[in-house]
Amino acid sequence: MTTCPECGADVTLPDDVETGEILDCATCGAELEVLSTEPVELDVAPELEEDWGE
Amino acid sequence: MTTCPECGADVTLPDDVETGEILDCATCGAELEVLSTEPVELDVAPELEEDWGE
Amino acid sequence: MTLTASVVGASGFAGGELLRLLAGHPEFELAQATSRSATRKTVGHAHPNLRGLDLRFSDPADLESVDVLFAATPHGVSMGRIDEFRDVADTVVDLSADFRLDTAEQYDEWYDGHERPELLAEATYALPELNREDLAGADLIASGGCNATATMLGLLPLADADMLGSQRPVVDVKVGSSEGGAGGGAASSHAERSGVVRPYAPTGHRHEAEIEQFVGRVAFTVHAVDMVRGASATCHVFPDERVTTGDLWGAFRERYEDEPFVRLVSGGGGVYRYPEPKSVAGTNYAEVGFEVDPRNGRVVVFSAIDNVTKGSAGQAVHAANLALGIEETAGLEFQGLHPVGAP
Amino acid sequence: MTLTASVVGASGFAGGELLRLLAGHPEFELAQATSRSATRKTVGHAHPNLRGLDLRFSDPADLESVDVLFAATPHGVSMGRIDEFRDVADTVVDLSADFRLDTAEQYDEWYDGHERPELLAEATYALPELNREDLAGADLIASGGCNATATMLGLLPLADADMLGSQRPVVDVKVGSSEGGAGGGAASSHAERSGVVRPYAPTGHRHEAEIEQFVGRVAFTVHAVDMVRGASATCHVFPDERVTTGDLWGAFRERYEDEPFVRLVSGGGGVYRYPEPKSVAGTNYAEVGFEVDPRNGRVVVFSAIDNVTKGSAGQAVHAANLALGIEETAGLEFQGLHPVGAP
Amino acid sequence: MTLTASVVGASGFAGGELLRLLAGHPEFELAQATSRSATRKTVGHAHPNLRGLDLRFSDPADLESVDVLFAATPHGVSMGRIDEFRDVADTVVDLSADFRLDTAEQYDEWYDGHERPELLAEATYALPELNREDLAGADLIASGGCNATATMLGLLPLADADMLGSQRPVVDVKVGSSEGGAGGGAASSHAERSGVVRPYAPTGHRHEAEIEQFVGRVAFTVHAVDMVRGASATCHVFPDERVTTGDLWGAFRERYEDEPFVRLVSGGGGVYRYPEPKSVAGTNYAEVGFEVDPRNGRVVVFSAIDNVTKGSAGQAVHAANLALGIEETAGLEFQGLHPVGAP
Amino acid sequence: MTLTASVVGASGFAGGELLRLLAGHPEFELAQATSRSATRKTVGHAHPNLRGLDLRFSDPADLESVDVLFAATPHGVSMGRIDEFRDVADTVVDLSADFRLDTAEQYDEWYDGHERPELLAEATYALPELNREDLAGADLIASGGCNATATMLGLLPLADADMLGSQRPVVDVKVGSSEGGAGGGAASSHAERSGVVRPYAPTGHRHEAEIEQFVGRVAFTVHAVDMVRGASATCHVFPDERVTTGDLWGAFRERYEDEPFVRLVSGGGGVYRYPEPKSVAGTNYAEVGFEVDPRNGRVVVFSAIDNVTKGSAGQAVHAANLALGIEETAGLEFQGLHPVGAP
Ligand SMILES: NC(=O)c1ccc[n+]([C@@H]2O[C@H](COP(=O)([O-])OP(=O)(O)OC[C@H]3O[C@@H](n4cnc5c(N)ncnc54)[C@H](OP(=O)(O)O)[C@@H]3O)[C@@H](O)[C@H]2O)c1
Ligand SMILES: NC(=O)c1ccc[n+]([C@@H]2O[C@H](COP(=O)([O-])OP(=O)(O)OC[C@H]3O[C@@H](n4cnc5c(N)ncnc54)[C@H](OP(=O)(O)O)[C@@H]3O)[C@@H](O)[C@H]2O)c1
Ligand SMILES: NC(=O)c1ccc[n+]([C@@H]2O[C@H](COP(=O)([O-])OP(=O)(O)OC[C@H]3O[C@@H](n4cnc5c(N)ncnc54)[C@H](OP(=O)(O)O)[C@@H]3O)[C@@H](O)[C@H]2O)c1
Ligand SMILES: NC(=O)c1ccc[n+]([C@@H]2O[C@H](COP(=O)([O-])OP(=O)(O)OC[C@H]3O[C@@H](n4cnc5c(N)ncnc54)[C@H](OP(=O)(O)O)[C@@H]3O)[C@@H](O)[C@H]2O)c1
Ligand SMILES: [Zn+2]
Ligand SMILES: [Zn+2]
Repeated sequence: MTTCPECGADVTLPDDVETGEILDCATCGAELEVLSTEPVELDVAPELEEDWGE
Repeated sequence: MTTCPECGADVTLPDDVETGEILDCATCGAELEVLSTEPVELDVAPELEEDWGE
Repeated sequence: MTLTASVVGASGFAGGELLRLLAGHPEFELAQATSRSATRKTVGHAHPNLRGLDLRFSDPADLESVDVLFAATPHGVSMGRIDEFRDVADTVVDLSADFRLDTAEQYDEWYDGHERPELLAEATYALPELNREDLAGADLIASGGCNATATMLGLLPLADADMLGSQRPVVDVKVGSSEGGAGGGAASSHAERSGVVRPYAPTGHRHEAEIEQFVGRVAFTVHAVDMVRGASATCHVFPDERVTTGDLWGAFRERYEDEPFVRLVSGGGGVYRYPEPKSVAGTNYAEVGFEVDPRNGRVVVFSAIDNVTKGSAGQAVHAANLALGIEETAGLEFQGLHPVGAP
Repeated sequence: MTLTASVVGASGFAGGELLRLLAGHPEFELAQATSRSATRKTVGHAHPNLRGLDLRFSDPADLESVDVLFAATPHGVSMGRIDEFRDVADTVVDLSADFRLDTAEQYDEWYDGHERPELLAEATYALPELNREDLAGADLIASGGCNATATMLGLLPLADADMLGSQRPVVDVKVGSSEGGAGGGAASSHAERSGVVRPYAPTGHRHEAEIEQFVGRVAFTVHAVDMVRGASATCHVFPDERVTTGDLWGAFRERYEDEPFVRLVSGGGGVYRYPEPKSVAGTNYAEVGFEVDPRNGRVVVFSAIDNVTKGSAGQAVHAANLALGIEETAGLEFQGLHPVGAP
Repeated sequence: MTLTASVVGASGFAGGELLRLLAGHPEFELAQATSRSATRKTVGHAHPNLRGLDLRFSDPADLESVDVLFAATPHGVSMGRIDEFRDVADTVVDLSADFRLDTAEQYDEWYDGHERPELLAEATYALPELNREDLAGADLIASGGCNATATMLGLLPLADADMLGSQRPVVDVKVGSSEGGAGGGAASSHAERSGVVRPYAPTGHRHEAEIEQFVGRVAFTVHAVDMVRGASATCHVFPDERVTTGDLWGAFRERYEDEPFVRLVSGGGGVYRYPEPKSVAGTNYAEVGFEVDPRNGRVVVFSAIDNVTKGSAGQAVHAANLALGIEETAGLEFQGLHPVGAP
Repeated sequence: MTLTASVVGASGFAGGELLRLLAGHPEFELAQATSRSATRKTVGHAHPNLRGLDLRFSDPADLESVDVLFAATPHGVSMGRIDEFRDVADTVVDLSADFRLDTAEQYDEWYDGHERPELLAEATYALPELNREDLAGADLIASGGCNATATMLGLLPLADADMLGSQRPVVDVKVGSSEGGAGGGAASSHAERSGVVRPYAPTGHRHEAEIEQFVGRVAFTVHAVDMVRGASATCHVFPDERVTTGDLWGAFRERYEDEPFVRLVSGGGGVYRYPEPKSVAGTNYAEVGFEVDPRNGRVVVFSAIDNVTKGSAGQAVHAANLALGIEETAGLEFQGLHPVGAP
């Protein structure tokens, strides 16, 4: 259990979380990059500009 | 102008039609293979099983 | 040639469509549009697409002389006022069921007693693809029913080619909410009517009478589905002898090759492989197509129209064009839209 | 008793519904939910209704031991991994078509060659209303197809009562877009798929195989209509002898009186007189009803389900309940919504 | 503990939802469901999802004693019968606007003259996320308005954090057709109401009164869009000082972290990035989220609920749970569906 | 006069609409319709409404000389091929954003770097109601964006009359799925996209750039709702001084009295009292209306168009008519449909 750097909510992580992995926050949906695993440090991953079309 | 082997309708062809090319019939939508160009001979192309999902 | 035309029942769905078509018609000039509930209001009040039209509803009691009168009233109204209608107009096109059947017996069986049975023989049924030749000069025209139109357009080629079989065809129809007219009611409220597949006439739909009169008996069921415009008939036919796709193309092309408003659509690739109401929404076109089911000795015919246009107002204008010697397609050239949602 | 359960194919529509049902089930505890494309993402990422669930998708290659494994993958996947599935779970419920048919010949005729034909005889087809008695203790369960479910629920009472007739019934089905799965594609884009009545399987739909296996041959056609959840089957049946409404009520009550998930709906007043998909949307209920058409010697049977629940995930949970001796209705009590639009 | 509960106005949309929720509630037992127009009919006649309920509508004049009475009648009805309601029930939960405002002046300004102004101070407004603490033991409860609920859930965190700004927020609301109730009428017929983006209350919507009472003035506009259930409020707020996404997460988590029925949804990937009515359809959940617009010094807050559940019947049951010391979430656990069309 | 015209990007939504309009246009003759993905297929393959057109898609690399070339490709394509386009055609009308902005800086800010910045000054933006006078003789025309069109049509009369106020207007837009183009993807699948009120561009929508260029800054938010065609802009404006309904009628009539494609719709009775996208679906008309909110010192302006017609292809044809000295309304007279569902 760690805290989302975007929204501050608790983030449940898989047991075998790996450095470099991208995980989403269940609250804010942010893509979080795992910077280190012991202790777990997360940062918001750079967003892929996903076009919803216009 | 030639006749669609599937439905019998007239099929308008591009001027530069080539042997082996696949063209659709405007009436029945069938994919038609150009067997030869002078004179133009068409045959129904084997249908690609396109899944609409089930 | 410019002919004057009036519409009785112009605040309704079929009547509004008549206004739209007549206003854009090269040979007609709109005279009156009647409504009892909206007398003196602009037609744009009821039909927002016609805000540009400088016309107000008049009282149906005050009809002026015109060349053609279209009546788009519920069944039972025209038969009661038919003499008056014929007095004011040389040509009367009625969109209701009042003059569609041949005999008073038929009418009694399916509807509720005819006031002017002697006119049934005089009136000309109008489905141009069925009986174009009867329409020239006709002066009392009974425009066909929407579901009957969809069904007959699907079955006529098979009837001609003697492929209908001895087993009664099953016709399973899906229709939009505009078939119910502008009236409304609990079952047609948006909340109740959205998203339905609702058996709406499980058996005994009155259009069976017309279909029987011209093509023969069918086992008929109508469902309401979530669209506003559109009627789609799926005809499950069991020919007595095996037929091939080639036979069917022959039969359908024979019947429809020269028809300006029928498009054969059957198979092929892409998204739109068979007839669909939305491909013809807003138009006077019908799409007709089929598939052979050798495993079950069956031919499935699909037929799709816009009930408000090809199924009523468009068909009525088409019939008037033919009756009056106007170019058949005049005023009916709109090709429809793509993409389009649930028109 | 708490049993652990995992879902393979959990990012899909049927898989997501399994997650929803299992998460609310009193006897099951969710272990894994697999997805290849969304591994490690929260299940709420794919299924917004499950944002409250503290669960991430795992890789389908990393299955842990559980009591029950549900597979909601496209056909062909389960047969390839079935040994592994049975290794990790005592009970496997497969939602695909892989184990529904009795013989490799049938599978070859309708699908594309079976990798494990010897398991076909071992697997138990699951439509509880058809064969509840076979399910207790079953450990390889093939949950029925959605359109087959709707159709068979309509026809079974007639089959029992020997009223199906010698003429092949016509089954005209209307389905929502969720039947196509979460994949998408041009034909299922909102702009192209909205408002359709689209012949989607004019003939040759694969569910004919299941129906034939259990009820007999039918002439089958499937249309896409504008809803997301829902399958509605209209069965046009021609009994050899005249049947009355009373006979039919007898047959349908006989078959379904004690069925917890079948509701007979036929006639009466108000808006909802016959079965409709939206009346059962989100639920494991089926509505079944009928009408006699004496004029055409026909019985029309209507059957409506939610394809994602009763037609797949709900049915699978129902089967698991029965297989494992859990209260049959456990986890499946949701009654549905009114009003509801186009669920 | 089992408490008896009755619903006045049970044939309507909010009333039917109350029946659904109370029938599935672990602590309540349904006593009466009233309807004038459908007295003695089964509740399934009006609400097809409740066909399984063995209950008939009774006359609203014949109320029996119960623990809780829910009134889901149009505004003006409850105030006229409130003494009778309180005679038969210790706790009365009114879903109409009759007791929502603090003073007769407010009521006069927005509605049409209050018959029992002295009760306004006595009644407890119920939006648990706003004033949970007032609800324990309350015996005359005024359940909040649907659009007010959506709006206030969006604005409360900003109000708390003093970020509403001195410029009046603009609240642009989109609602489904069930907000209009079961009555119907021309504008709500399927043909006219489908596919709309229709300005339905351009200005002067009565829910402004509630919002003003609790949060302050807003410039409010409501549009009808094509769904049946759902209300979505987009609040355009101009804080006096620049705020960051982090500030907002702080404010929203502060307010809603422990709320069982509020889900924060803001950004991220996939299809469902912001609050949407269809993600919460059929549930008592609200989704709330936001985005900062630095270019325009603006915060955009999105809030989505199901108007029939969280916006009326669910909220009323939630309030009753709190008033009576029942587990807050009892009977309200349904999580919603995915996929789901236009519920 | 008959002019030849070709369409690049003709398999897309805007391109298909161009084909429809040009095919029905009295002064244009269609030469080529390009598509890379459907080269050599009939245009009816992609656009079922155009099955009657005897035309096949050609490769966009093989452009023949024509009088006018319309480019309906995604942004970034035209700028790369603009010299070639201008070589083959005297007049080029581009529907993308490539030439809409005045400077490379603006383009860089909102898009991704311009390849031919020197052409920005040369190109003429086209929203005839904004700058009709610039269009005569223009040979490189940048047709306006759909949401920008809806918004500017709503705000221009207020800008003229100096009523926009010093507080930034809030523009809350609702759009149909055709705005996303024919491409598709998970978020635009029918199951996910049906029934939504989805924040689609909460902030930072690129059309803000155009609006700012011509009218000034606005706080802009776009929602996806359940329709295919249509864009509706609700503009919440706070004039610095109190304005009356009379002032507004003055301002709107002043600006639009002579506009052939703008209809003022505001108040009145019946179902259609304010602008609605479905009233103008399939047409080149815009409906514009307003309401004063004295309580909040606000004017609410509603503006509704069909994004595929008035918002792109129709506007492009309109501009071409003006550029070439053709009757302004030629080819654009279609009045729309009533009733109509969710076009
Ligand atoms: N909708 C379809 O798809 C369709 C298809 C084929 C044929 N039709 C036929 O077309 C006719 C009209 O159908 P609809 O759907 O347009 O119905 P509708 O929307 O209900 O319109 C009926 C119209 O008739 C008027 N009217 C009713 N009673 C009248 C009376 N006694 N005297 C004069 N006017 C009267 C009504 O206006 P006021 O009350 O304002 O006078 C209204 O304008 C029907 O016969 C129907 O069977 C309809
Ligand atoms: N939808 C219905 O109405 C319905 C009704 C009855 C039965 N069914 C049956 O249920 C099954 C699933 O249908 P659906 O509609 O839910 O389809 P879907 O939405 O396309 O879902 C398929 C799921 O399977 C996963 N998957 C695909 N290939 C896989 C593979 N090789 N290995 C592991 N996982 C794989 C996909 O996720 P990833 O790609 O992320 O792994 C996805 O989660 C099908 O067999 C279908 O016939 C569906
Ligand atoms: N729909 C919503 O989204 C929503 C949201 C929040 C609050 N509300 C409030 O909830 C209340 C009900 O709304 P609704 O949408 O459910 O309306 P509805 O569908 O029109 O239902 C109203 C109900 O009240 C009954 N009724 C009407 N007049 C009555 C009277 N004089 N005495 C006794 N019963 C009467 C009606 O049944 P009979 O005619 O059969 O007796 C019907 O059952 C309203 O006050 C509304 O403001 C609704
Ligand atoms: N949809 C609207 O409401 C709307 C409104 C205003 C403006 N617009 C603008 O109109 C343009 C088209 O939009 P749309 O919605 O019609 O998009 P669309 O449906 O995706 O169509 C794009 C078309 O461009 C073609 N195309 C794509 N890349 C190309 C390339 N590199 N070279 C040549 N052709 C290419 C595509 O066909 P092939 O892949 O087959 O070649 C297709 O025909 C866009 O710039 C859009 O911003 C659209
Ligand atoms: Zn977070
Ligand atoms: Zn052909």
